Amino acid sequence: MKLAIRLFAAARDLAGSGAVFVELPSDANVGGLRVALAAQHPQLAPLASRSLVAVNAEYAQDTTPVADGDELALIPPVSGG
Amino acid sequence: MKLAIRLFAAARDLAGSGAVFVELPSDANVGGLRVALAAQHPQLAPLASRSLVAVNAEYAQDTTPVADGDELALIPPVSGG
Amino acid sequence: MIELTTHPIEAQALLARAQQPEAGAVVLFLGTTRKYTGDRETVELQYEAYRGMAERELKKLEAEARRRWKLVECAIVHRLGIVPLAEASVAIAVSSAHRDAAFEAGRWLIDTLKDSVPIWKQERWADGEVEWVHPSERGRESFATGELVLPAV
Amino acid sequence: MIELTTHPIEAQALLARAQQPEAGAVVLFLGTTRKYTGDRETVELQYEAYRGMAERELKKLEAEARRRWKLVECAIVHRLGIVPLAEASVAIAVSSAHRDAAFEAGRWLIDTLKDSVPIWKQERWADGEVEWVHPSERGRESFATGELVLPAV
Repeated sequence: MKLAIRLFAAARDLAGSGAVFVELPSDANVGGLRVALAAQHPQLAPLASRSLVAVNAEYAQDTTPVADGDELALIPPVSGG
Repeated sequence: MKLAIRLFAAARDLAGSGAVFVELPSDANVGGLRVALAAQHPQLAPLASRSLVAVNAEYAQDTTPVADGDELALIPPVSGG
Repeated sequence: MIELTTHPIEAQALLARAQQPEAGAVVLFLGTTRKYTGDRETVELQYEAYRGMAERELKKLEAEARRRWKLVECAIVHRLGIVPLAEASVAIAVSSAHRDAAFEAGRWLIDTLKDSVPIWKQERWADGEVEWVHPSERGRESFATGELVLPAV
Repeated sequence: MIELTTHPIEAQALLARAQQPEAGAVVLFLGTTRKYTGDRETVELQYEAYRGMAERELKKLEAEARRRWKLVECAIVHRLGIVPLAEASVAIAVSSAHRDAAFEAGRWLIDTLKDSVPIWKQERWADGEVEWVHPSERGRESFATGELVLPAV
């Protein structure tokens, strides 16, 4: 399956876009998503390794499954406040 | 010597006045002032025992001397804020 | 900046003073007239000060806070006279480069003000009673033992 | 109450919300754009959010603060877009019957917001550099170990 991942802040700047697509097997989880993202978009790899992933606007763990239709986002270390 | 002591809050209400006079020997200190105040104005005695004394707008100790012309005040436990 | 005033405290003006370009954090504390103390209802509060001494003590508080923390602004305003429900009797506005100093100084200032500044509160209860508040065994003993942070005599 | 806004934060309106008759203490925290970081000069900051998620996280913060402390009001507002020098990027207004809760909740809310809410700051330095701020080894390790107070996944 082909899933979009939303990007913010430095990740968006690195990709030149507010989202990128990744190809994933249908039984993927967040850990697999991280590997695929770094492989398919190597310019994001360094920041992605320091980032969290949100699935449907909730912080997810590497074991969290991802499915077609999920809203996915890469969350670099936050700096609000 | 005869000195005025300023009164505030419940002390003022108890005395019915913003100040009372006390007769003191000329070498008096704050401790002597407390004793004289309680003896000469017994309605103030209970609150005075819980109060501080200020000499010239500074908190004073019982050993602080008092002299004619000093600005004296009885400072009941404060409750600002 | 310190001030005693019989008018409503203008919090917005204190914030404007505190929001300087050198600051990154502002903490404003307001002590406000609370309606209920347990089941008992307050109609309003009245505050009285030994004004000249209270101003001196407030200036000492500002100076001591500025000595303990690096502050951009440190403003303490106490209202006197009647303070209606929900209005502020005291406002403390502090700003600093980082938030630790502003939070710590704000908390220290209100705690110390309540222990050392000659201002008194009168409760005006809904049941008609009028009562000067003269705390407390804790405060009393602290005065006696010198445990309180009182300005040096 | 939580809000994300691209307009200047109206602190006075937050204070009006917080000053309820049931409260005796109000703490307002403002995080403001600071001009100097060491010797380096900031022209302005820009903030970006993952808006839908940031709103959810802010609501969780309010709910958790209200669970931990008895609060009368708990308002969190974060500004997005450009925030000029001395203006507030974030405002937290909490009120409670007594001041302990307001101070503790205010401090906890800003600390936790900075760790958990998906909002990012871009420094716009006077030397022309533009830089997203993505802290930090501390924050990073906290995420990894779960030491941070993150909402349960």
